[in-house]
Amino acid sequence: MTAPLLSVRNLVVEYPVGGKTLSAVADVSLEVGKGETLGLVGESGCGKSTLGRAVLQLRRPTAGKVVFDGTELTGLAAEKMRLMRRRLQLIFQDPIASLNPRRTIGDIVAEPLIIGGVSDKAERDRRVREVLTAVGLDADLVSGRLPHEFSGGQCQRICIARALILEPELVICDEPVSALDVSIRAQILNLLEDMKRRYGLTLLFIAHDLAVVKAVSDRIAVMYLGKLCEVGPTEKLFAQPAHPYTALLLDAIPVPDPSVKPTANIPVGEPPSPLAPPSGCRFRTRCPRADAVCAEVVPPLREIADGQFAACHHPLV
Amino acid sequence: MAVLELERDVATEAPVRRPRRVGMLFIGSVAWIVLIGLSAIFADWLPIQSPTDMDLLAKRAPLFSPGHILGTDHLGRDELSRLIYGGRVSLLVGLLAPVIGVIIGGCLGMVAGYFRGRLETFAVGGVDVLLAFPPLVFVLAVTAFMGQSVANITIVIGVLGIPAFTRVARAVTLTLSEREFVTAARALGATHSRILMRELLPNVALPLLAFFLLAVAVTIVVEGALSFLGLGVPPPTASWGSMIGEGRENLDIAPWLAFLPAGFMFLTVLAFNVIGDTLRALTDPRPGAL
Amino acid sequence: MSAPLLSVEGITVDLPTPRGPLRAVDGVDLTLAPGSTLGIVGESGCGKTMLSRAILQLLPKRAKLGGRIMFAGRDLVTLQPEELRRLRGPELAVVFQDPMTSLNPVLTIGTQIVETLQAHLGMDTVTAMRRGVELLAAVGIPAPEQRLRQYPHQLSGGMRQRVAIAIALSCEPKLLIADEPTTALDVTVQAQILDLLAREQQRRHMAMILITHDLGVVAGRTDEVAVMYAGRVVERAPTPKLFTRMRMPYTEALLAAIPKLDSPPHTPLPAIAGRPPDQTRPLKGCSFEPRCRYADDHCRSAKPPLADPERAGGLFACWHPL
Amino acid sequence: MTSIHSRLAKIILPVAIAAGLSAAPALAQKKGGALTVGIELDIAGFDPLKVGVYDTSPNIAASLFLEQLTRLDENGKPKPSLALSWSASEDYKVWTYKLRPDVKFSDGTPFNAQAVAFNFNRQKDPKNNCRCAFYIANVLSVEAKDDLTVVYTLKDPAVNHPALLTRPDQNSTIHSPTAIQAKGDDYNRNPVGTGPFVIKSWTAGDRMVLERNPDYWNKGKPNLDRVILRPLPDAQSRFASLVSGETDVVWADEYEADNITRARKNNALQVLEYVGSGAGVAALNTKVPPLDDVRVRQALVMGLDKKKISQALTNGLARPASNPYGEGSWVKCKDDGALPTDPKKAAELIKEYGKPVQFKMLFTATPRGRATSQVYQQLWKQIGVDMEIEQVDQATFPPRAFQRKFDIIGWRIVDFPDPDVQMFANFYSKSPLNLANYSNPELDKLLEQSRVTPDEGKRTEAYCAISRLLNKEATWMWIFQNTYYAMAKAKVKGIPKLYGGVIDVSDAWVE
Amino acid sequence: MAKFLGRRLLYLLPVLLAVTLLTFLVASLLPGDLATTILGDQATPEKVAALRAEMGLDLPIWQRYGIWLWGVLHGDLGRSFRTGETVWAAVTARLPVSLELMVIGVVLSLVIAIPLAILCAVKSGTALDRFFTGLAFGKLSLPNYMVAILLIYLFAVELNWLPATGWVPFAEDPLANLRSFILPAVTLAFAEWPVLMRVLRSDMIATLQEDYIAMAKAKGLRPARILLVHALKPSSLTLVTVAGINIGRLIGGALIVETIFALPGIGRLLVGAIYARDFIILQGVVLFVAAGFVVVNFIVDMLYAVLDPRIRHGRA
Repeated sequence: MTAPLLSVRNLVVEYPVGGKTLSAVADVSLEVGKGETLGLVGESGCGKSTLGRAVLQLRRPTAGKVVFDGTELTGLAAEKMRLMRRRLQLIFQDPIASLNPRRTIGDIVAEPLIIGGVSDKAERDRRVREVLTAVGLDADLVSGRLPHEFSGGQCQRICIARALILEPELVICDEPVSALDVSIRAQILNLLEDMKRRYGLTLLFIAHDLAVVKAVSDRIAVMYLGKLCEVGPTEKLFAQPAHPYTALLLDAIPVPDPSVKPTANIPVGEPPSPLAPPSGCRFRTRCPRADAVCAEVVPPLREIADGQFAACHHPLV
Repeated sequence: MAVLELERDVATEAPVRRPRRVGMLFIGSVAWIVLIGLSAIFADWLPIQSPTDMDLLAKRAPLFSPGHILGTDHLGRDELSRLIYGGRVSLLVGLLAPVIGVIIGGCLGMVAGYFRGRLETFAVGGVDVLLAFPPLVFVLAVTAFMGQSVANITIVIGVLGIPAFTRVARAVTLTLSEREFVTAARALGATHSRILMRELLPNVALPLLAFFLLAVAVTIVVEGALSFLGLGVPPPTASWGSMIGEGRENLDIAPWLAFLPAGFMFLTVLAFNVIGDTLRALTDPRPGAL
Repeated sequence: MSAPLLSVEGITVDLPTPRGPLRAVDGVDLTLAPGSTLGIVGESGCGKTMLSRAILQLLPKRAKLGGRIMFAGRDLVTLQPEELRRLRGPELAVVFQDPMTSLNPVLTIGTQIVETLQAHLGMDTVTAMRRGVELLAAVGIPAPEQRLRQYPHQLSGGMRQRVAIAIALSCEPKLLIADEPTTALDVTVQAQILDLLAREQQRRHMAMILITHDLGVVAGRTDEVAVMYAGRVVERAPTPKLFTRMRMPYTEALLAAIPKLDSPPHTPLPAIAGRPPDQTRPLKGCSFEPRCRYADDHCRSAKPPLADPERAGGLFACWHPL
Repeated sequence: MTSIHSRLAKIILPVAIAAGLSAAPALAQKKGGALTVGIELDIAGFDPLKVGVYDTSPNIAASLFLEQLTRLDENGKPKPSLALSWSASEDYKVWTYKLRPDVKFSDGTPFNAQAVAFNFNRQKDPKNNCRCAFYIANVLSVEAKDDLTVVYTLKDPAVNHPALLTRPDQNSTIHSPTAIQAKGDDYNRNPVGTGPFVIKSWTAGDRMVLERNPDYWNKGKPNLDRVILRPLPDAQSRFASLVSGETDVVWADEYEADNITRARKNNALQVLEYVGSGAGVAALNTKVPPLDDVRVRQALVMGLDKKKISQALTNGLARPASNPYGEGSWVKCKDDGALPTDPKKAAELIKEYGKPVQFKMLFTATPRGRATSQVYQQLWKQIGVDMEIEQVDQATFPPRAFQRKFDIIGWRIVDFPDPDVQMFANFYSKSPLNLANYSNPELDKLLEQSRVTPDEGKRTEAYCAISRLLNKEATWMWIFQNTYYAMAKAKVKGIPKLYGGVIDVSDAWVE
Repeated sequence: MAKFLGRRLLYLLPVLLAVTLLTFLVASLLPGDLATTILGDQATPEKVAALRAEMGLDLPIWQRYGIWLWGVLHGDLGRSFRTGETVWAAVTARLPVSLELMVIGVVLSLVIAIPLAILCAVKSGTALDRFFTGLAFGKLSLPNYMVAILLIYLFAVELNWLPATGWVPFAEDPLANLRSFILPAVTLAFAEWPVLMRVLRSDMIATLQEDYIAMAKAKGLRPARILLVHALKPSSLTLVTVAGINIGRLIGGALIVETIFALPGIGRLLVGAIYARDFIILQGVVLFVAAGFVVVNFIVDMLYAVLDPRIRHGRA
């Protein structure tokens, strides 16, 4: 494997909530290779979005390192970080909320260029047109309008255009399709794949839907309550999940086939509050295989099979 | 593949902008404001009597008196003329004083709501101090120290309005700052000032404007209340507020002296708010507004 | 077949918008037998929620409703407010999409359960409290006595939805409308809630309408499925039948657009091009026509009726069924 | 609302008043009952060291529970009160008063000559820095000859000294020495006197309740059991309170012309009116241009049509003044030298002056000041004079006057039993109150002469000469004569003349 | 809770310090001072200087503030040089009047505003709604002093139902006391209700669109319960804020109402102190008023917690 474009080491992100400290990301290490798509999966509140934002230094990590293309982003001076941002981009879950309702699409998409110091108006217009066309929008029809005149899918295209106009290297997609309808979702996923090829992007793809993640990712990392459970190549992880949580996630997906009766193997209970995570293995409260060890020892992430890592005392393989 | 299909999608189904209907109320309001505004601006050229010339023997002439269509006030001055000239002052104070509040309070509130932390504590504390400070002491001190003039009164009322504007701006900014488009701008590497000016300001502006229109009404009335305490616009300048104040003493003999300016004020304030509401609805990005 | 519990006849819902009236529901007919389950599937804006609100008589104030909704022999559309109020709860109940917003944030769980029991069953507070504890326990909430004193925000999303279900079930309704009951929940919790609903439905012999955008949700848990598109029901069939033999191109495309777990990564998804039509400007022909790969001139000029030309027990609205 | 004028009354020597004990006709005076009086302002207190001077509101209160050595009778002449008799030395510089025996303050302290001397010395003591001392500057000492004899020694002669002691003001009212010493700072709001009433309770800003003094020396008096004084600052609600029956008597002035007219028409109400001496005036600062030119000053006087002003501001109720004495004064001049009202002539004078005439006139920031100022401005505008209105708050007004920081300022010559004090204070060149900044040896000589002459005829001549001189030089403008009003229910009887605007209800009764 | 109280207290002190210091600074801008006012026409420069020295007015402003603060910290608010009254006595005599006026006025305005707001919210967009919102506007252009005079003419002079000015101490006659507060309180309520109604109406309209209201309807609850229990409570946060600010403002006295109705309240004391340049009283009143304001703010915060359990549980 080539040197990773992004490497996250022992990242910890904490913030105060009502006098207590919530550790949203608790000691997570990850690597994303150049040109790779890493899928990051987990239920709401597992810290996956926080992780994405911490990588971009939108939320300063409490501890740990984020190294992007050899530069350590944590602790980078604000001005330097600002310049670095054109190489890192972010796409949000709610496309409508991530567009300023009072600015025109042309304005919004050109914004990164203005911030990036492209002062030539004609040049900006040209690039806006180019990128809008690339995401499947007609620049002439779109530029002068306000976001509310567009549907969610179209807004997400605009967001993608905005993220891509500076031709970044790494794009963090934070649940980019979970707010979209099924028919639109497929369009956007296809578009992302398309764009990835066209612009040679590296993606960190964050989602809660395993099926969606599977469709686009080379490797997948599963998070639970701020910790990584399992990391591995997509096919391998799906074929043979090592962590019981991964297995439960797979089982829980409703299958559009009436002949497949909903499994009896439904995970018990709900994720505990991240404010008071269980001791030892954080998943143990819902794990069918949990025993005394799990309550005491935090399982380290270890290689189960080639390229497949799991943090479990009793892995399934 | 997907690209081609989408071009067709947008081309055929591009949203259509339709002019939204505006009611008679709106048209009437615009007409009233234009009328009042123009007559205030061109008062000097209008064929009306001087607002200060007194007919001391014909004071409190009733409505439709010969030569005084709206009668005369308690010193025999032409009421119509005073209403027009008074409108000039009232509109001037009523519009300019909230401008001070909007600018200072708006900036303070936005900065506080966006940066949070100690800055916010400071701004909120400052606002509380200003709110807890008896306004009358301030008004008296300023007018006694700097003299009583339309400009000073505008400044005083304006400064007293800062806390309210700060609160509104801060509250709106607080919720907006959590929105993803602000995070998006940060992720793009936009500077704080750029985020404040380009992302937040356009969105804070409308709620502030709505509040501004309310403040116009309040200001016109407050100026009148200051006249009650002898701290309003200096004589012989007329303002609607001071006219109501002067009319108050004649309420049982010549009630129209108080009710005419009050009526003018009411219509103006109402018109401003109708216009404000309509404009807000027309420019609201949410579909289904109005 | 026994007399239907609910029969919806030619329902239309028009919403006023600045762009003109929007026909959210366009001539929908449905019937539902006591104890059976109907799944309504569709994407956002297809009118499924408006349809459910129409049945519940909870439409926005300015919405215009047409048609008849016969429920247990009464027309809900013409019912007096007080009669309707008595009906809601003991006969007709609902579970909304987001339990965070459908539970009142400033009232305790206990208040919200007890008030329903008191309003309809005339229980005194003590009895109602006891019944509340039973209900909470029945929907799988641990330590129900304590929960009664808690506020919605103190519970997790799944627990909140369980509370909402407990409230809906409290007066033993004949019909439960579950409007996207799991959309706001995590996958692992979603399965639990769906199972809970299915279990309670069977145990109480209650009819249920399960509204969702996810074909996977209705697949194993409904007797019949209606697929909606642009305000109309475009296909309706018994569940097994629908999944084995889809006739409407939209249904098929919808199913195909879902990423499959068994296909390898980076497989391009068969997406449905375009987006749903603007319902303020009704199309003359089939509303799926602009996005349909089988469409021809006939589809553009004539609206296909929802019918069962093959007499095979499945209704669909298409000129060119698969 | 406070007017310039009523405010000024507080600053300048307060107006004299006396209760007409014998004024009441021998008719049956009904005993008992209560009376509520609506006064204009809240009362700060009664300790001269604290409040400096009393204005009309404390004067009204003081007339109920404090007494002076003398008081005024029906004809405006001094008559005995705490003093029984008096005599003067030949040069009118030493006055000896014999006091009434067996009088006690309401705290039990005996009233005697020592008490009078104590009150005086306390005010006179330079260490006390009392503003009240100004008004007794002419008195060198007050000595107790024996228990019931006090001797006043004066710097300059005063032919009418007993009249100067008639007012229920800060200088002439006699307070209980023991109470003053015992209460210290608290005395101001817990005063003790010898009067017919005693203070029962006093809520600042709301009401002062006085009840009859059971040990009052004048047995059988007072008629009323109880008097309640209520400060009602708003003129409209003050009148409303009278109409609706919450008050029985209210203070008023000519600016309430509408209300006075209405009260006159109302059979259930009566209007008490008293035309006193003195006048509402304005001082022209003769040291600043353009007012240093006599033509300009004359023009200003002639341009001001007082009848019109009276019509505009008071429905014609206010009486134009042409000299500082007024109808209520014993000074009556055949020729006071008044300049005619002649706007045409005035305009010519202004033209003659050549330069533009611009100046500021100082008014208080009150609705009344507002109305008045605009009328002056308008009238002067018609003769080509540009007067700018400057409104200042009531606390800024007097310092501006005393520091001579004004061009023209509104003022008042207060109603006083003898003109001397006011005349000397306002017009004598070395007086600190010479607001016009005008000095003329001839005027000074006339003033000095008038104060040492016992003969009233001769004094009248001197005063009329003064009036002619002042009118010719136009250093002051006389606007309206002092006229005082009170409105009361018709059944309230026994209120004497409103000397100095003081409503004295100490001997009143309700039919 | 104790921590919350402590934090609030820590916030209170700087605000009070700032307000009182500001008063010192602003008051020092006023032309004229107590010395010239007391000395009046004999205010020669020497005498003024002597009196100023005696009263400590010649010290630099910081020092004066320090002395005042030191006194306050030792429980000594000072004594008016003019009337000899202690600040404590002066303020405590007036405060109950202002407070009673404020409480009755605010309660009355809420009594008017809340039902109207609910009515307008339920009927939003209808003629009824427009009528009352228009009425609220109309009130905005009718100043307090006019309302007061009109009320007096109508109820005191014409109908003679209520006293125009006859304030009676509560201890003396509670019923008469209440009667004397009716007109002033109505005047105040008249000024306050439009604002309160507007605020509650718009919040209520938003709340009525919430899912939990639909849920409450779907549960078959009675409309009254839905409006009063389910909708009113969560809609009242802004109302509480605005009412709080208004109350805070009114602690400083409703000067115009107090003047017209001759109520011996804080507002008149304050103005009297300013006009007389009686800064010791002024400082004392400002201290009380500011403290009152902060306390009201504090109560508003507590009310938030009562109204919204999410705030109570620290997850705002």
